Amino acid sequence: MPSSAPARTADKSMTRSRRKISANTEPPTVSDEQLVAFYRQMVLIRRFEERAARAYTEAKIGGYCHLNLGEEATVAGLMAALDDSDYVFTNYREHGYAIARGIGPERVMAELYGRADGVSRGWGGSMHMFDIASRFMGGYGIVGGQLPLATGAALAIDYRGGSEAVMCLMGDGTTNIGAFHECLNIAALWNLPIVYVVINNGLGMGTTVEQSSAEPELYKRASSYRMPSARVDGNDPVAVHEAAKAALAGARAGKPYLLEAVSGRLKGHSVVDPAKYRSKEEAEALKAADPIAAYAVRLHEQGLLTDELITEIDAAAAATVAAAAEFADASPHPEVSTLFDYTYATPVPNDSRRLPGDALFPAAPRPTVQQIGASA
Amino acid sequence: MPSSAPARTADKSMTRSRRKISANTEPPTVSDEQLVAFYRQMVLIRRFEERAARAYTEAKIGGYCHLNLGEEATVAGLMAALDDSDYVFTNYREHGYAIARGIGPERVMAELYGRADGVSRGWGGSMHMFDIASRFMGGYGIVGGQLPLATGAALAIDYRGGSEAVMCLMGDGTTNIGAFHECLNIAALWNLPIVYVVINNGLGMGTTVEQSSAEPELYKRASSYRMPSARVDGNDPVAVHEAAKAALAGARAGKPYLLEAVSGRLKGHSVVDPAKYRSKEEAEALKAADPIAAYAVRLHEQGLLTDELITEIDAAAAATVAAAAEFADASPHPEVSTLFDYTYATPVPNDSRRLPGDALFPAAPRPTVQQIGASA
Amino acid sequence: MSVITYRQALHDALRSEMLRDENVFLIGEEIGLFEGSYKITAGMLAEFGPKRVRDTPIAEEGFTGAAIGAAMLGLRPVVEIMTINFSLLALDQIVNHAAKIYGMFGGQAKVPMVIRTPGGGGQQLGATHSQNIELYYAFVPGMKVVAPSNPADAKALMLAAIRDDDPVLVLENLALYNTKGEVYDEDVPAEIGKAKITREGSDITVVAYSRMAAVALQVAEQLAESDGIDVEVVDLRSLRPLDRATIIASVQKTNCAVVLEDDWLTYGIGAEIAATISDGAFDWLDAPVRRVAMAEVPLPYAKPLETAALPSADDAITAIRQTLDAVARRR
Amino acid sequence: MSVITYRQALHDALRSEMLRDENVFLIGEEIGLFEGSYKITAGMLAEFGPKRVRDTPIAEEGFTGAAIGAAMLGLRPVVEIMTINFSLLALDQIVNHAAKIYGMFGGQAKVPMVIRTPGGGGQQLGATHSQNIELYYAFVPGMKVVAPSNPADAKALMLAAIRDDDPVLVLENLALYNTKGEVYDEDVPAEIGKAKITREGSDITVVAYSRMAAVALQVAEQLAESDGIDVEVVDLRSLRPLDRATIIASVQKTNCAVVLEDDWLTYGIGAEIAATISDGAFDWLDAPVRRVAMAEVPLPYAKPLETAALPSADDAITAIRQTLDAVARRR
Ligand SMILES: Cc1ncc(C[n+]2csc(CCOP(=O)(O)OP(=O)(O)O)c2C)c(N)n1
Ligand SMILES: Cc1ncc(C[n+]2csc(CCOP(=O)(O)OP(=O)(O)O)c2C)c(N)n1
Ligand SMILES: [Mg+2]
Ligand SMILES: [Mg+2]
Repeated sequence: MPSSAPARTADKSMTRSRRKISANTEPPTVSDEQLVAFYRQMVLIRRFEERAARAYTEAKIGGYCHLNLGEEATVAGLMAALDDSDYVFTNYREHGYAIARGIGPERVMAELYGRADGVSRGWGGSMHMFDIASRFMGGYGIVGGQLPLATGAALAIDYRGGSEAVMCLMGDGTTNIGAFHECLNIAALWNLPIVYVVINNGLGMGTTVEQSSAEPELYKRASSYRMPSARVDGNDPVAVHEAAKAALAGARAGKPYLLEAVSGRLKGHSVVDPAKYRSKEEAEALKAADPIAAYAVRLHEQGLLTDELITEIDAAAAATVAAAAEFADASPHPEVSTLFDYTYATPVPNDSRRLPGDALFPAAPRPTVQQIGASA
Repeated sequence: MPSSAPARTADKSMTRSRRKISANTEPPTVSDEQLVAFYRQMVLIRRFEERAARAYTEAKIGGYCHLNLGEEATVAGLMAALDDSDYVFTNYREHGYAIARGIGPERVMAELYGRADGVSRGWGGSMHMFDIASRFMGGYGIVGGQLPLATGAALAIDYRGGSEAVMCLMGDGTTNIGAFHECLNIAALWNLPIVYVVINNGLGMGTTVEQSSAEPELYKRASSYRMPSARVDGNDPVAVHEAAKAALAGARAGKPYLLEAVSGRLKGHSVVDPAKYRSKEEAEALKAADPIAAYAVRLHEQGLLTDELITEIDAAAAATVAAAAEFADASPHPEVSTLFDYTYATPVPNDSRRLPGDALFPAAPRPTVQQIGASA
Repeated sequence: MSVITYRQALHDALRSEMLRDENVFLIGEEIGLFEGSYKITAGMLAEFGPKRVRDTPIAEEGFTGAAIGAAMLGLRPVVEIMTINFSLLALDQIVNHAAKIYGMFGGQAKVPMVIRTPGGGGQQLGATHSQNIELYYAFVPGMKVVAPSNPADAKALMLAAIRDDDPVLVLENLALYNTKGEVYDEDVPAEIGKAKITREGSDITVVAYSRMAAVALQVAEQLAESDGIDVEVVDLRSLRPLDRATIIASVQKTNCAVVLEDDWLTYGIGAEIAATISDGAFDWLDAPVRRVAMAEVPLPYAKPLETAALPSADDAITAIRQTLDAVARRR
Repeated sequence: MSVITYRQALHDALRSEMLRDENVFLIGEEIGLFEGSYKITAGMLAEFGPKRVRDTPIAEEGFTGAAIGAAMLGLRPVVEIMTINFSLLALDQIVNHAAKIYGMFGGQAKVPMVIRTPGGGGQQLGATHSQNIELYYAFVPGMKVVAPSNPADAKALMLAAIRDDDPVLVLENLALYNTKGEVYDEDVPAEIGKAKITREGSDITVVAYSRMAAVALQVAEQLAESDGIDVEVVDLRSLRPLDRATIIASVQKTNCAVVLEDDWLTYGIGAEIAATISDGAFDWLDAPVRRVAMAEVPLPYAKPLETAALPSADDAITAIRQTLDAVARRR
């Protein structure tokens, strides 16, 4: 778990930039509708991920499957802060982000099922959701792999003088890989419109932030690039949303930003990980700090959430997820005949379309005696 | 050129560690002999590099050849701060360090000439000096390549509970590559006995520090790892020596350190680079700030250097370098018969010893009619 | 002899080398507290402690390079790279440093280290997590690369790799971890650089390594029963150095060959095997050397597509039968 | 047609594509103010400005990956990696990202980018700066790899690479930059995936690419004069896709072949060429396919050792003569 208590204010050492971009000290700018919408979003993601876990045990889903359980408030707050024209790059733990970005849950579930109607046509699976329409530029399975790509997307926006921004998500453990350093330096050096968001869930697989990062207050690493940064409570969708809005505003003005959102990972690293390395107490503490329960209480106190509404929202989420699973189950498997359709975008001669059992030279002809005579 | 004036004091933000390791505020601990020895060292390196440049134009030396011209004070100060049992890793700009570490100039020159008596037997050349006896663990040509290796050497020392330390040199441009981040994090996390030294000569080939590093005060990047650090005037051998001593003391106590030494690169990136990208003014300014001239004046004022002594030291250096060149010229070329001697340390069957013109199956026998009959 | 899994055999080899030589230590991501992504190092942290079972940050280049540096000072690190796909991030350290240091400095510094890493597709892990890129290491002078196909070799080759003074990449395989076989209880290191005839036969030579060498044996038994075809299986075991003599001797006996590999066909490991046979056994060969390999695509996630793209036992059988037909046509 | 250097041809192709399409931009280390380590981009910064000629920090993984991301948004970056040796630091971005993105996401995003980088030894740059590792890219589905051997191809293939919607690696060569040849003044892109018969001959086929394809032509002329041997030269030009048909057609005519390559022999590019010929032209081949390649060592700095380790025209001549002798023995 992160070393210091999450704060809603930006890093003190960043005053110059704070004046410019921090909205965190102003009164909440979020409407009541949005506050309830966050809750709906969070519940939907929770139910979706629970359903995905079940489908995995039913062998409907294969490969690796990483869930956003515990991260729902961060997902809702971040995605709501984006404009439609902005771009999102994530790691492999991205189902919730894809849904919150507006991709139909049924297409996300179909991708998990590896079906033709999946958001990546069944070619990507859990780790590789992509949807050009919503500018959701992909989940990536190589730790840190999305950082250079996202940085390059920001470079392209800057090259064209566009007003869009890029949001690049990563986990806490990812801040220790070389690409993190190379990319933040490049983004700061070139004033690129990008917000890097560290989803600090306290763990990279079984390794804590303290075991992996010599500076465990991860947002402070932005100082190596004179980049503004802040840490925010990832269990509070409003705080996340405001911090992200401020960060994006700065990014659009050519000031890339590093935002750290602190939340907890409720289950194992992936569906198959029992997380034995975690003590009973830790697990308990996490359950106690469940962002959805806490947020429900808060909205309740604010009079925005009634028991009826809670039931309604739960039922709606359950229905959506059930429909998504049905849709996925009904969707066809990709045709084997399409196996060679996506190796190259520009067709070229001599591209290999050989199946494993095929001979390289199928009907390798044999020379006639004449031929041999002629050539010898 | 670096953005802020070099300072002899450690970074203010590092007080916790300063109290422990900074010797910089105490009166100079350097003896008069040492002060003069620095000068001797600096002059020898200057003459050696000038001779190497000449030998290159005479085609006695091939490949790339990077010189320490302008860096002599840093070389002298750093190497004098090491114990014999310490380990040194450098980049490809290492002739001076090899000599200052105690390797005979004739063996360094012979390596440049690619001869059998070269410090790396002629296999390495200018970029790859190595001498196990003096624990000079190699010059490396891949930018940043030496950082993981040096970090691992420190890990080995720690593993064995030894009291040695590792000094890992790199250029300013090298602080932007991923390995820098991964290694400093690992060293700080594991409390390894290592001092990383950034030789800030203001340029990486033709690129200035400001063009390549979003935080141009490079020593400050240590804060991403809660690592103590400081910037020192690389033109002052005494300042470099004291800062290095302090850093090494901390490293031995398990506190890795980042030291930045600021000096200038008097010539091009390598012998063949005319450095057209540098203005006349810059070039002039560098000449004016020549560390050797300045240090000579200083010792003169302190009464440690007389004109006679200066002449004597110059003559001695010239003689040593001339002898080194003669030795190198007289040394034999490596025997072609040794080509396959250093591919593997542990011999194994079927290791390839084929020369380019050799057939893979030299006398590929042909089956007798019987054989074919038998097997068919 | 005991019957144990490939996983257990690797574990046992690591453990007894740790007990034998205190310079041997393990380093990598999640090998300690998490007990390894594939549990090869289960129990090691508890037994040997954090100094000898070193969990690292996610920094393949950094920790692999650190292992190289530690080896230069005489330690014998065994690096786990979680899967071979991630090794690309450490490739500069391995190819430009581990494999070069002994030669580049004229033989002054040895790099006695092992890199353990599994390859293998078929787990629906998608395009970036299912690759077989051992070629990247087998191609490099200064490296040694072994690829055990069974528990006995897994133990024997791991022992040899750890005791070798050069950088050795031990290619493991996700699909083999749970396979079982007889293994010596004693520590008997294998000889790096030697292939093995794992089944004698007279009709055709099948050359393979790692998972496909196991498939080759299964296919051989099947064809003996179904078609009465007597297949000789050459298990390469060592990709670098490559034991050409054993391969050629077999083909000079059978006069034809099929190569099975899990990587892509064009420029894959099998290309060298086929080229070697076609050269060294030129006058003995009665049909072209057939290669069975992966379809040349980024491996899709969807099961039907993944299955179609990966080489199977049936593909091997087809290739063997068609090759023997080709031989018959020419005799 | 004008006679210009290989360097100039590359420069001209880059410049006219920059003029033709504003989505094309250059990115890499020292390409602007320094005008490129090998001066291919000389004058570009002055003409096009820092936005389109982007100098980067020393961060191969970062800036190569950034180019991939920019390409995903429709730009057409041309990345210079100073030498192919340094590309290992960017390999994960190239192999696991650039080459995978189109397929892994079901064809939703294209990566129209070019990576320009020179290979080549013989400059006494030592073990880490003299490698020929184009294999690492030619092996990967999703990548396209071209390797021009002369100024005309350098221009034509660079034009084609920039206009292609897939990641294309253009293999340049240090030893070829100053070589001269006739080049079209107009922009005539070549077809990626096609080899070329650069010299017709009837006695033997020599297959090569990049620098060795130039050596092949020189050797062919020499042998025509000295021995009256009529060599046919196949210049691969494209390593991926590989034009097998052209190679096989030539060998079916000459009945024997020699492969020339600058990389290491075992598992090198030539292994696939030899395997391809031995398979596709099995019944036409009158002698084993001979490969001329680098000695399998970390390349030493000392000139005599370096020279001994690298393939030369004389080695090619030896291989050709000995192959024709082997043919004669068998006829
Ligand atoms: C380069 C690389 N190394 C290792 C892995 C294996 N791996 C997958 S996820 C993961 C942990 C990442 O932790 P973090 O960045 O905190 O993200 P989280 O999973 O907690 O969301 C690791 C080590 C990988 N996919 N890529
Ligand atoms: C990975 C890698 N990228 C690029 C190069 C080419 N190169 C050699 S030296 C150099 C500049 C290094 O600058 P700096 O770190 O400041 O060291 P300096 O040469 O100034 O001593 C570059 C880009 C290389 N050798 N390795
Ligand atoms: Mg995490
Ligand atoms: Mg510099």
